[in-house]
Amino acid sequence: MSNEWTPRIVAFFCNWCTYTASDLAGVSRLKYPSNARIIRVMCSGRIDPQFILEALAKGADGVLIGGCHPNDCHYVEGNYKMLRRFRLLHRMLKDMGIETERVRLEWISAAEGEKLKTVMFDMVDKVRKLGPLSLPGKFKDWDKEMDTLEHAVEAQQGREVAHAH
Amino acid sequence: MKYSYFPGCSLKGTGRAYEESLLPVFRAMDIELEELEDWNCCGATAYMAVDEVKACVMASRNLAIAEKAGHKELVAPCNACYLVLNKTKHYLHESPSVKRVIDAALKQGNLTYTGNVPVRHPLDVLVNSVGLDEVKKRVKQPLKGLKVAPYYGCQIVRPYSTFDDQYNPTTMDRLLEALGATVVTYPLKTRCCGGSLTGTLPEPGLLCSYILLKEAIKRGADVVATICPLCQFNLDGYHDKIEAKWESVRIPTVYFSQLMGLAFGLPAQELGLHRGFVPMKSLPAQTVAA
Amino acid sequence: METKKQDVRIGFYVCHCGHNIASMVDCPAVAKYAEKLPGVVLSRDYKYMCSDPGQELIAQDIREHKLNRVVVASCSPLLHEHTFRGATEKGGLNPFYFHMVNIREHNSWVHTDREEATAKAKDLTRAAVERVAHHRALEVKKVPIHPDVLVVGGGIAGIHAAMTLAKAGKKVYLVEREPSIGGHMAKFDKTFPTLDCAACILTPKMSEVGAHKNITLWTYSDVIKMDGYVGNYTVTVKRKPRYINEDLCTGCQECISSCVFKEPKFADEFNENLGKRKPVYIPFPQATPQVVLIDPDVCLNFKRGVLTDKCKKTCVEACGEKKAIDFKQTEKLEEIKVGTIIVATGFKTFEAERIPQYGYGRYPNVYTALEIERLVNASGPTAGDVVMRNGQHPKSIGIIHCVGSRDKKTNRWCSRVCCMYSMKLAHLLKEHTEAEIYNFYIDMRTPGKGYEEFYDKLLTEGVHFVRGRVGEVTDWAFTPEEEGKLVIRVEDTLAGYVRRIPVDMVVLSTGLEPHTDSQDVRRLFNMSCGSEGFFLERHPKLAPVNTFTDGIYLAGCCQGPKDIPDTVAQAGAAAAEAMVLIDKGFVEQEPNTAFILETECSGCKSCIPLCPYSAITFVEERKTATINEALCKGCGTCVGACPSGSIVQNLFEDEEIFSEIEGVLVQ
Amino acid sequence: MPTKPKIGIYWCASCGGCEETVVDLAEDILGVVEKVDIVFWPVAMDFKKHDVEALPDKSLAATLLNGAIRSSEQEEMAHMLRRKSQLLVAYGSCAHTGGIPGLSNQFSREHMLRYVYEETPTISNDQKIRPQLKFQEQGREVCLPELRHVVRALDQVVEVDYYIPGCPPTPRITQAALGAILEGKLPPKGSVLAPDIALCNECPRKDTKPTNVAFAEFKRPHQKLLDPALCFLAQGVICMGPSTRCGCEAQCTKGNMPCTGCFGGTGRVRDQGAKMLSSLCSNIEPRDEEGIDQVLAGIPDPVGTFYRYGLAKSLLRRKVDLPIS
Repeated sequence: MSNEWTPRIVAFFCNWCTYTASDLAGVSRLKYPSNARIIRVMCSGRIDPQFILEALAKGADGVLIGGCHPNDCHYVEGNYKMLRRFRLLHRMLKDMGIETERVRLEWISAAEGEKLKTVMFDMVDKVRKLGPLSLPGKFKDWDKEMDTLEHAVEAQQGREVAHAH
Repeated sequence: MKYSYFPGCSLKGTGRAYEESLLPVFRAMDIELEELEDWNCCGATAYMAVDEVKACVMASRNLAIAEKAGHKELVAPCNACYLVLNKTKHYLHESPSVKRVIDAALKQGNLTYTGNVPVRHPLDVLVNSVGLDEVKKRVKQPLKGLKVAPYYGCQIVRPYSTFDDQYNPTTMDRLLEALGATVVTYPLKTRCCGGSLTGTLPEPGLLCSYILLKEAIKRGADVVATICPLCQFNLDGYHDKIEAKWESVRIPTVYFSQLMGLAFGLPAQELGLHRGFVPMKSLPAQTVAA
Repeated sequence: METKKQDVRIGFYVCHCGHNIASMVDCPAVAKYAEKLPGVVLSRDYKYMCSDPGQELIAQDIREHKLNRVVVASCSPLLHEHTFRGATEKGGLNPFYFHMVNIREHNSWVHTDREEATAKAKDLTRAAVERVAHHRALEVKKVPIHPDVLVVGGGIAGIHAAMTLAKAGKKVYLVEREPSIGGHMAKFDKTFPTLDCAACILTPKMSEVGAHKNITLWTYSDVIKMDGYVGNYTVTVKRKPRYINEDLCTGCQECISSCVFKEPKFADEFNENLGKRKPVYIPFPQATPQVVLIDPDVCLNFKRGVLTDKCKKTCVEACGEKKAIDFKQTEKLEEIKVGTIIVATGFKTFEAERIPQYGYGRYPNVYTALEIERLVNASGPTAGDVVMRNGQHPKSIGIIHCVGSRDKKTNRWCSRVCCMYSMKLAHLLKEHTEAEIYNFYIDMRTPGKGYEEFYDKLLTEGVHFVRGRVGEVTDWAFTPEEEGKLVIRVEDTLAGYVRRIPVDMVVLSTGLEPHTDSQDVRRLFNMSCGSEGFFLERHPKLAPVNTFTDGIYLAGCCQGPKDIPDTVAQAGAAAAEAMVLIDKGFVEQEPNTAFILETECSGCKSCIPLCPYSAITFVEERKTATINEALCKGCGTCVGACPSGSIVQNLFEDEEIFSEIEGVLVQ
Repeated sequence: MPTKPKIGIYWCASCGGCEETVVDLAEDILGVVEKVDIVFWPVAMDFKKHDVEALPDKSLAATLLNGAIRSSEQEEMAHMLRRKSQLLVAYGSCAHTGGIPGLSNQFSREHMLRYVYEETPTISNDQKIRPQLKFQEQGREVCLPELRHVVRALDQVVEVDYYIPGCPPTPRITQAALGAILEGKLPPKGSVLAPDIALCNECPRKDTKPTNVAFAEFKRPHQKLLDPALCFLAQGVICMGPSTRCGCEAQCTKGNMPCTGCFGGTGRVRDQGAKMLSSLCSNIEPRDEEGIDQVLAGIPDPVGTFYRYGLAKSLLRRKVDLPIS
């Protein structure tokens, strides 16, 4: 493992299709990059946009959401609900300066181990090209502007005191 | 409708009759064929056998000038040209290493190719883009009673089958039926005509032609219809040799465009029909009557 | 009992799975890493966690080290979550204080860099440790199992499954799309390798099904809807009108002989359209039920399927007092309640026309194997006389294997039965015709009891075997011997040259495919399909008849091509799986249901339309929403959408998932 | 005579509405004044910063600080008041979650300054003069506070004990909060002093919301004649009520305007906007991307819609690609 930066991806996979597809990829010994950390939910409909934002805020460079194909949801239509949220979230993320390629929704059925592999490669590739998102680092950088205050307060207090006399 | 037209060497030489019939037929169909300016050899046969990449370079120049001239689609009537041009497109798309060589070569001539010009066979254009209804509208002398063996040759379906079934193409069958002809069952429709072997290794080469002709006759065909100048040349040009070796299988082999011309009522002389070694006997009575 | 976070005592175990995990993940390093994570009081790596000693280790540690949380990093939870929950429970803890980390399927098996894989295992471990601290004790809900079973498909698989269940005293609904049960097997003449007559072994089973008091047999019927969940499915079955009252018909077939059509005139589907039938017919002599049906598309009393009542109705006359014929019959919907379902919908054979170079449909004497089954059958359209469409008897026959199998252009899979049935047909054709018989094969595949011996036997019977993929079947002759014959062109890969073999008759050994409507059936029963379209079993080895939906099982070729012995074995297995549930009486449901925090719910009703199971309702008295736990299936969609965070999903609580997110990211 | 507890009231980046609320206590303010000494309230009383600085640390029983933290001066005052107060209360949306000023976290500081001092249509500033941090005149140096790049809620700068939400908070919750402070009957530290239930709970339109809402289009309030009694969501108008804490007595919806979310999310959510987005989108009618996008086109500014008061405290805080120098 080199010290070179490599994207960190959080993946939310539905239990019935995409999580199972990842199991299938494993059983089939397909090889794909190790960047994604998979979190299992029962249905893509469970995926709260808060989870996606939280993942980004906590340091993910990309978020991959996997659900059943349209019409194939184990729970009838949870995937449609995710799709609807995703469409607006995507737009909102763009407004917030986050490249849309970082957050991706894919329909991967339980039989599509190969597709999972392809998506993993592609996602890692695309996010790698975008570079780190690194929000925790950004938050830290933003807050650096507050570090100077103490110094400034002291200096100003000195002046005020002098002025008062 | 307007297409760019890549005749290739055969249509200016041994396959003149193909061009002589194709152009008036397209005119009759109200489709303009504009000959590609400054076209060069497509890269087929000898080139392809010696150096495939260089052959592709030659083909790509034609594609590039077609693109530069702003043409939307390129019509290549010769099966060999059709295949080489399509194969080159395929390589440009699939093989980065071939693409690099081609790009470098095109650059020498201030040309580029982006892959935007589809290469079409006139048969495909007539049946799939123009449509058989349009063809039928122009039939003045239906080829009633004429029994035709539809022969497609190999290059139109192998290795790529772009617009028809690889093993049992039917586009020409449907076209001929639209002209009023009777299409005989001819399962040899994509079998080898002998290709260049007729010139280099005549024994197996001529055998191929002989089988095709013999079967056409056996199946009651009056004429073999072809879409490729080399096929036409092989099937029409070696009757003496075939007869010496096996038996006489003198049956005319004509281009599908010539049959179209006849059905459209165009004069036989203007369709290059006089050029065949085995002349096409007059059409069945009711057709000729006109 | 809630555990305060500071009181959390986690036991962590990382499994080597022999070399499966250990070869790519440094398990001791992961265990060492976990030791330092908050709340972890014990961390071990072990060769096989799922083994008995592995499980015992967990139980013992819980007792000795007062653990109150357990995390195991091993394979997929879909495989062993249940096992480790059991071990956790055995140690005296609530099983839901367990969480599992998938470092095999999602890690060691799919990655190639040991360092990266180990780092990933550590991240996932950290997440699980953080998550498990939030876990709560949950109670498994026991849902009673309705004891009745639905079997869909009346081929040999469905028949065997239904009979097994019925004999065990279970009530079974057997639904078949065609007018009779029997499926493909009923069309076969003999079965390989024993060559016993298919009808002789199948038809007694069919009549047993028809007569069994525990089996409700609905033929000519389709399942059109399924609702509910394991143990409690509500199924709607559409019974198509056969214009015969099944209860009144005695199967005397007087109506058939007295039909205004004196001679059979219409293509007979059962005989692969090689024979003819009348508008009123019984599919085949041993059909079960022994009830005729009327084809409204050709019956004179209908016009294009619509009743005109213009026929003389000699059939009604013949039926007489029985009054079994009812031209006004309409389709009927039946709603049934069952606890478990066995899907045995079978296969369809590959359409030979899709390979035009073999000439099926162009050359009359090219046949499919199934047509030959009917031709050699004594009760077939020619009474077993192998006479070709040109009226002649074949003197030479070519059998082409792998038609629509093992072919990138059509289907890539091996259909498993074609080698054997091709040889069976070779034998039967030889027996019936004395013709020269050629088999054209890619490889001979004869793995099965007595199968290789059957091949050996065929080799001694003078049947020719040519190894090579046939290029073309054509009718053009090159030599006088070929005149008037079908010529098979093939590269004989053993002899090393291209051969032309003239024959009178060609048999195409077509492969097995999923039904054209398998996608609809899949959706109907909430199953998955593999990429080739056959229904997907839950695990290829360990759960071969289970699906991803509890209480729904697979049997026969709908799961993949297989021969009759395998089909029957699988049907028995599916019946046994269903009986496990029925005899247990209840099913333990994963307690991942959602519930509303009713004092926090504002009653905004946003969640109500989201539930596909109508589990959420609005309580007027309280003005809040409520979730009916029995109806909730645990998808969590309402939880993800609750605008005020007032719905909680057990096992997938917001805090659990947030801690998992933080866990995988924050080192 | 026992001394009355000392109270401070201060404003940072705010509009002044919160101060108004204190005044809106009307006669009740006398009751407050009876029980406390207001020792610092720049808007109403003439105490200076150094008066407070002169007091010992923790000598104020409580300070109600309203407004977001946008400048070095506000930051400094927040620190000072934190030091001097036993309880620091974030008062109003801006101090609580960043409020309307927080929306400027979508733009860079340079962008803001350029817009305000150069590009605003009503401004005339040909020399493009901008305020200077330091200015020398007659030998004296005048300093201006520095504008920060990032707008912050109070608790992103100093520790906060309690939050009183609202833009502005209502007199009633203000009074209740003051009462609780004075009586020492306070919930756990960090609590928001308003009920932890969403607004629908107290909205008079609650009963008119159907249980089968499916959005086929979204309309903004000015695009529609609003029904005075029907649930806004049932009218296809976005109302943040379902994701917004109640306690405001539903003043907006009673005034025929939908809730815009000023009380912030409930205690159970981390990101009010994301939650509202999730709820609304889940209930959109179409299933295909094109149809979905068509409906969502009715929400032209999702950030402004879902994070009108809460951007600074949202999970992303700020448009992530903005510079900080």
